[in-house]
Amino acid sequence: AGISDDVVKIGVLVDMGGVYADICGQGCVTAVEMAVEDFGGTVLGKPIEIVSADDQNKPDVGSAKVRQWIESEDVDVVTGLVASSVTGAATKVLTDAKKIALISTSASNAFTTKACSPYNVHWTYNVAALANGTVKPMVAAGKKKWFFITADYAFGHALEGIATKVIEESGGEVVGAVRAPFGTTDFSSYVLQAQASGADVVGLANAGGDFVNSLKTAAEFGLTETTDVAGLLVFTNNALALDPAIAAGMKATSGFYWDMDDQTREWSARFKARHGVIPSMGQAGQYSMTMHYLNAIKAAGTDESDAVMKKMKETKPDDFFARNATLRNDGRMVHDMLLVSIKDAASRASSDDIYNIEAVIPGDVAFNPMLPECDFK
Amino acid sequence: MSADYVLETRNLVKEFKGFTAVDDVNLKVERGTIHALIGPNGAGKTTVFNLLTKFLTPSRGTILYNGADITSMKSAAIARKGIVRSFQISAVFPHLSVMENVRIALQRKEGNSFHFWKSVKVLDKLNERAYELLDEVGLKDYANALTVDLPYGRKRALEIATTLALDPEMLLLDEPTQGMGHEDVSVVADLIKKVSANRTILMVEHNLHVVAQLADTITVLQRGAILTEGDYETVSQDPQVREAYMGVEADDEVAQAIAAANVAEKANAAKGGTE
Amino acid sequence: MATIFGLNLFALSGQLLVGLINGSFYALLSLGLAIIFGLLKIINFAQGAMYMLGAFFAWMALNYMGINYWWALILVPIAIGLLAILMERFLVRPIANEDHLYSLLLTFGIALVLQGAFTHIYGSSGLPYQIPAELKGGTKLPFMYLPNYRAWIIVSSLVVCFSTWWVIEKTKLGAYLRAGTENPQLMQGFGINVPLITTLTFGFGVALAGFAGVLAAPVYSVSPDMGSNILIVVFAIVVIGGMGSIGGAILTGLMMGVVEGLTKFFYPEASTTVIFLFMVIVLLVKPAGLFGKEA
Amino acid sequence: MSSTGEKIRINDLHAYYGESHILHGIDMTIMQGELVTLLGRNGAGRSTTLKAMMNMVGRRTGMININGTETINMAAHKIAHLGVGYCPEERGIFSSLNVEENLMLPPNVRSDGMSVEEIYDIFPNLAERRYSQGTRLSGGEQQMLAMARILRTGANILLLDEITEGLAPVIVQKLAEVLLMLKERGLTILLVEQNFRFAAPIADRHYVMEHGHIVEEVHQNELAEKTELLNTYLGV
Amino acid sequence: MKINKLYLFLIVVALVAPSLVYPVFLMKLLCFALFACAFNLLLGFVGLLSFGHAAFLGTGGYITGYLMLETGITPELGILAGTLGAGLLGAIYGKLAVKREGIYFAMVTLALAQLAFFFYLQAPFTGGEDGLQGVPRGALFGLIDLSDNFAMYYFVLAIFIFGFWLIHRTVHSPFGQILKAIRENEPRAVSLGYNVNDYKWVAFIISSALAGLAGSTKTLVFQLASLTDVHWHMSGEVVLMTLLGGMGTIFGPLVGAGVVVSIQNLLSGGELGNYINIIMGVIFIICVLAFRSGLVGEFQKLMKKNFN
Ligand SMILES: Nc1ncnc2c1ncn2[C@@H]1O[C@H](COP(=O)(O)OP(=O)(O)OP(=O)(O)O)[C@@H](O)[C@H]1O
Ligand SMILES: Nc1ncnc2c1ncn2[C@@H]1O[C@H](COP(=O)(O)OP(=O)(O)OP(=O)(O)O)[C@@H](O)[C@H]1O
Ligand SMILES: [Mg+2]
Ligand SMILES: [Mg+2]
Repeated sequence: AGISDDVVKIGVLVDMGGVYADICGQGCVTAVEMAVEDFGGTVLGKPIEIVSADDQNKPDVGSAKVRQWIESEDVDVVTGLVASSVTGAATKVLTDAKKIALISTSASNAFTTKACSPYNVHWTYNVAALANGTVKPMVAAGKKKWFFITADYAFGHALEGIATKVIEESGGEVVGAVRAPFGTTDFSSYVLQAQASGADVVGLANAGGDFVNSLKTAAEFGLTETTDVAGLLVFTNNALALDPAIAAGMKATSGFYWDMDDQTREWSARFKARHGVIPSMGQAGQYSMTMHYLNAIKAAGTDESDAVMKKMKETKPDDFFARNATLRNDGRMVHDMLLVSIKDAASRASSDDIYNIEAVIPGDVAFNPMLPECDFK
Repeated sequence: MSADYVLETRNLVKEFKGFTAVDDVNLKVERGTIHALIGPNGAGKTTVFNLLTKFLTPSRGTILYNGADITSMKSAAIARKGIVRSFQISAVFPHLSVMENVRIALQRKEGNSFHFWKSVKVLDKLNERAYELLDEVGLKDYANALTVDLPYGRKRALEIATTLALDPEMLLLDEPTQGMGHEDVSVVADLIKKVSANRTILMVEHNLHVVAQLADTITVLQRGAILTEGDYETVSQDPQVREAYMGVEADDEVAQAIAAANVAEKANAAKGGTE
Repeated sequence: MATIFGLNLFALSGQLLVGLINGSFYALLSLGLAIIFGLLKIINFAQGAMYMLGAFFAWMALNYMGINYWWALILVPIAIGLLAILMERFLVRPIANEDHLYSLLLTFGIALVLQGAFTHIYGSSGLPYQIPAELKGGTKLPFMYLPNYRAWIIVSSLVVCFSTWWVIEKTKLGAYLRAGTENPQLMQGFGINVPLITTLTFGFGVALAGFAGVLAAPVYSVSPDMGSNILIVVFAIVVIGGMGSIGGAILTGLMMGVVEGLTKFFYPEASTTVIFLFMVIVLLVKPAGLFGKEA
Repeated sequence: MSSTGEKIRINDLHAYYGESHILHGIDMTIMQGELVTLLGRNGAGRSTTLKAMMNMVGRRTGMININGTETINMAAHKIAHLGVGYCPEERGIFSSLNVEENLMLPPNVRSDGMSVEEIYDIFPNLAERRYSQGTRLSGGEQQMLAMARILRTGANILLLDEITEGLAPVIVQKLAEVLLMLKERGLTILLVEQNFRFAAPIADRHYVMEHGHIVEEVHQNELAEKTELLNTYLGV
Repeated sequence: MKINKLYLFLIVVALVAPSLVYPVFLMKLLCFALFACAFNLLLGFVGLLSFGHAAFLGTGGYITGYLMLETGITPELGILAGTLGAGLLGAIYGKLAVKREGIYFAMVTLALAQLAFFFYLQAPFTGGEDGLQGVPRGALFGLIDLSDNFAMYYFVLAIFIFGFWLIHRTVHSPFGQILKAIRENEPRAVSLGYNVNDYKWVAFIISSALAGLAGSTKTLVFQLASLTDVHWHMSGEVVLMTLLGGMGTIFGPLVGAGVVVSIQNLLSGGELGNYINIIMGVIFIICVLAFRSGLVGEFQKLMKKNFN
């Protein structure tokens, strides 16, 4: 065994300039760098090297880069992995080459279900956790009729689908949905439709700019005053960009919040010092996952994928990010999730003080159980 | 005796928004003649040309070519039938060589114009004919020059050579001498005379000398309608035509023009005699 | 409740109004493009970026200098107009006599640079900008709740659009403009300072985008890609209206807003595509566009 | 204004289009109230001379004094305001404007231009088609419009390039009368013409150009004796 | 003769290249070069700026990808089907578009391409924005396993040479002569009896089929067909490649594609990744301001100046 090519090379594939750049772009690269430095820069006496690339949120660009990394640059593991479409294409290439994919920020749950693979590790969250975390308690609290404004692409469909399932299982009902094409600027028409639907809750099954725009429009047209609006995927940087007057009180599920306890604050402060803004859950997960991977190499005494994977699954992740965590055989990292609500302007101590933590959702409640066909021993 | 008409229009009308540019024109062009269309500015001459070549669609009326109705044909089809037009401004392919200009026209009949898989060398067999045509208009020495570099008058000659390459039965010339100096005017006029053999020519021209020298029949248009028709002498004596078109000095012009034409004819006859 | 084809008429009226609001926005943006194309024969691909810049400038003015919305509404378009004047003078003018393709590519490049630079500096997730206090709240119409700010958008953009149209189509200055684009040299010969007019026109056309950007800042998030998303749709609108037609651009903008709004109601997935479908049909039936003059 | 009544003085004018050197040192002087023609074959450089005076060529050197003002370094749009009206060879009718708008377009450079009524009187065709789009006019009508347009501005120095081109003989005759009338009024006219028959009776003087040089100057009273010479230059 | 030597040299370079450079990169380059050459046939030699060529690239890719995934046919048949499919789409789109000129042509093609984009976004078999992933490369004629990058490379090279040759031949054919005439003076070509729209149409079909060929090949190389290939940015990119290399020159698109793909490759990793849009934008601007004839065009000018 030992270290192939005498170096452990980590490829970080992220969105450098597109819509996800703030969620997991240069910030994720920084998180990996921090992990490598904290680990000591070498493993088993060999140097750890980082290469990074921009996937432009395009599956073809991403998979081509991954292919090049493993075919001609001896990259051992690929991480980052933001847009689900890119991750899907990249994991296919990686699995073919028997290389590990450490997925930080993708939302789709496919990588541990219908597209599961012995080489996939999915760390921070997924759509199931979002639906279970945010939707379930609301239905339980009597918000039974839902209307969705959904981003018209796979991620939005998946989120809407899984949330619908959760709603119906918990005794609620979906009274309508509109699918807004990617790049929609004006949501007023959809908001009017939501208003007319008579729903108790309008679920925003979208992300990033779409989420911010749709929420703003909902507030402008008075929807937020008459109806609950639930953002199903909210990143800290979206919350930062929102006017507290509009967003206050809104609930969301997150894999991480910087201001949870001393451990999170300590790491987040270091991150902010380097990167300029507080970490998103993807960036925090990125660090945690990289650490776990390096530790596994050390424990296994090799960087050979199967051995490392085995070690990663044997050892329970445990750090500021991963609480009560296990890495299941399907590659799903199950850990405590947080139900948060957005603070109003008055109760914010600083501009970074955006969430109240309402509840901790235990991992096995948040994440769906493992499928038998994905149980890679 | 019923004459042999190549081209006939019947009650041809062209209306632009609330304005009738061509008004019920019945034009008959006899085979083998040079027929001139004259008239004041805005009389509708260019519009008639545009209708005949389908650059415009007639509002009403029919166009007959060799007895067949061509009113609904498209421009290119009409050209393939043998009616070819030259333009008011010279129309050449500026960045092709002089010879290639002519060859483009010859190529059409070859039937290989869509053959994108063949080498351009298959066109070489047309070169000889192209040179012949260039020789006819006095451009042989320029065959390999780039067309943009030709002086204006020669471009005009090239255009005519290109037109001849199609072996048209009928030529439509719109102000062929416009913008030319005296020298070029007579060159082009001679050229027209020369190519009129076995062809029918319909031309628009404001230069009365050229008209007098060349035209067998003249149709005078005014306000879109035919004012009168006949040979130069008849037309130029018509008081209406003189008022509307030629003006008072026409006498002078006619005298000179006819004299010039006579001299030219005599000279030609003399040449022919000594050969 | 009145229904048509089993649909709620009230809901439909709401959708129509919302469509009209978006349409007035489109009108403003396509007007700028149409002026620049119709009068200067420049296809300004940077118009979207300038719109984005308008929104960003408004945000920067507020956050760095404390300039409020109302002042921004006046100052930002001026600033952007000046920027455009520099751009015209130093980048566009040197290629004024080349194929239009080149000005398209040049402005495309400028758009890339601007968008890239703002993404780099401000990130991609967008910045917040508040609706000015005076326009907060809304009015309850029988069929919908109309936010005051949206009403303001429709009123202000229509006023700007129609006054611009009037100046260009009905005044002597407008005639100079139109003639100057056709044959600048001759207009100079007539004693008109064409380069100056050209520069100012370009500046004005782009300033319209800046104005639209400021209008947009409170309702859409201020983000670097806001311009590139909308630009191509606005292009289609200008083409549908007829490339040279100023009035056509305005009317078509309004119309397409409505068409898009209705599509969002009946078949939302197609709402970003419907305008292109419309464009194909229009161009095939009426080659020069709805309001364009046939060549 | 110069006391001698000298309206145009050109000294050693050179003009270039890009690399090509078209005018090679032109000298000419035109007095107030004179009608002078520029004759020559196609491509001799006559149009270029007019364009150079209007600063419409690529580059020019020498001296061009118009109405007492040196213009060689003047911006193109300022020249018209010295009282110059230019009618270009290619007519330059604007398709985005209708006939009347075309007519009204050039700003007045002086106050005593012809009135629109007067102009419509001379060119009835234009009156009839006044609301048509400019370029929808027939070739000859466009030529009339181009000429009419500058008569309106009150310019007292006219630079006219081939204004009889494509016009019916009646109109050509009418134009001759108009030019004589303008001359009566004291306007200064520089006329580029192919149609020598039109120019000969109305012009005071002729300059003959060849290859960018002025090769001959002929006064009206010398016409008879220099006919031969002119014929060789012009290739009649 | 000089030209023949140049071709020979290039072919030798192409043959040895994969042992020096990462073959997948070379294949990408060849695919885009073919795409740009196909596009240039329209822009450079007919004077039609299509702003919707991505539709054909993508159509080729999706058809090939779908067939390879679902039916398990051999790759050469998959590519053939993709090419024909793109050609067919080109025939339909072209029929509509060639009626228009200039900027309208560009806009019609753009609009039609947007419709294609919408179709591929919504159609159930394309996998939405995930695209068709994991397309097998298969075995050429059922014999040569293409999963080996070297085998694949020579296959792609052969395709490229074929496409390049076809374009070259088209330009220098009797048909090409007519195209040239049409570009020079269209009304004159009409008056000589040529139905110019038919000629433009045929050129459009050839161009779109070859663009489809490039897309099909690309799908096979990357084992993926995605929306990127039908997005209007791709249509813009091919304009950039052609312009940068020199439109209307035979080698221009090849060089342009090479430069653009290399720059993207260079920037996609490393620190400069952040600046990719800015750098591409600056290249655009510099190109337009200073090298309008493109790299090859400028080079030819230089040669002319110095050697004539
Ligand atoms: N497309 C058009 N729309 C409207 N009116 C037109 C159009 N084309 C021509 N006309 C008008 O029709 C009349 C006839 O024009 P036409 O060009 O046929 O005249 P013409 O006899 O060729 O004159 P000229 O000798 O001056 O060239 C003119 O009054 C002109 O204004
Ligand atoms: N824009 C231009 N660029 C380059 N060369 C030009 C340009 N315009 C004219 N020329 C050249 O300048 C020379 C003089 O042209 P000019 O138009 O002055 O001639 P002209 O005497 O008016 O003749 P014409 O009867 O053709 O109007 C010609 O050789 C012509 O080819
Ligand atoms: Mg005419
Ligand atoms: Mg001239």
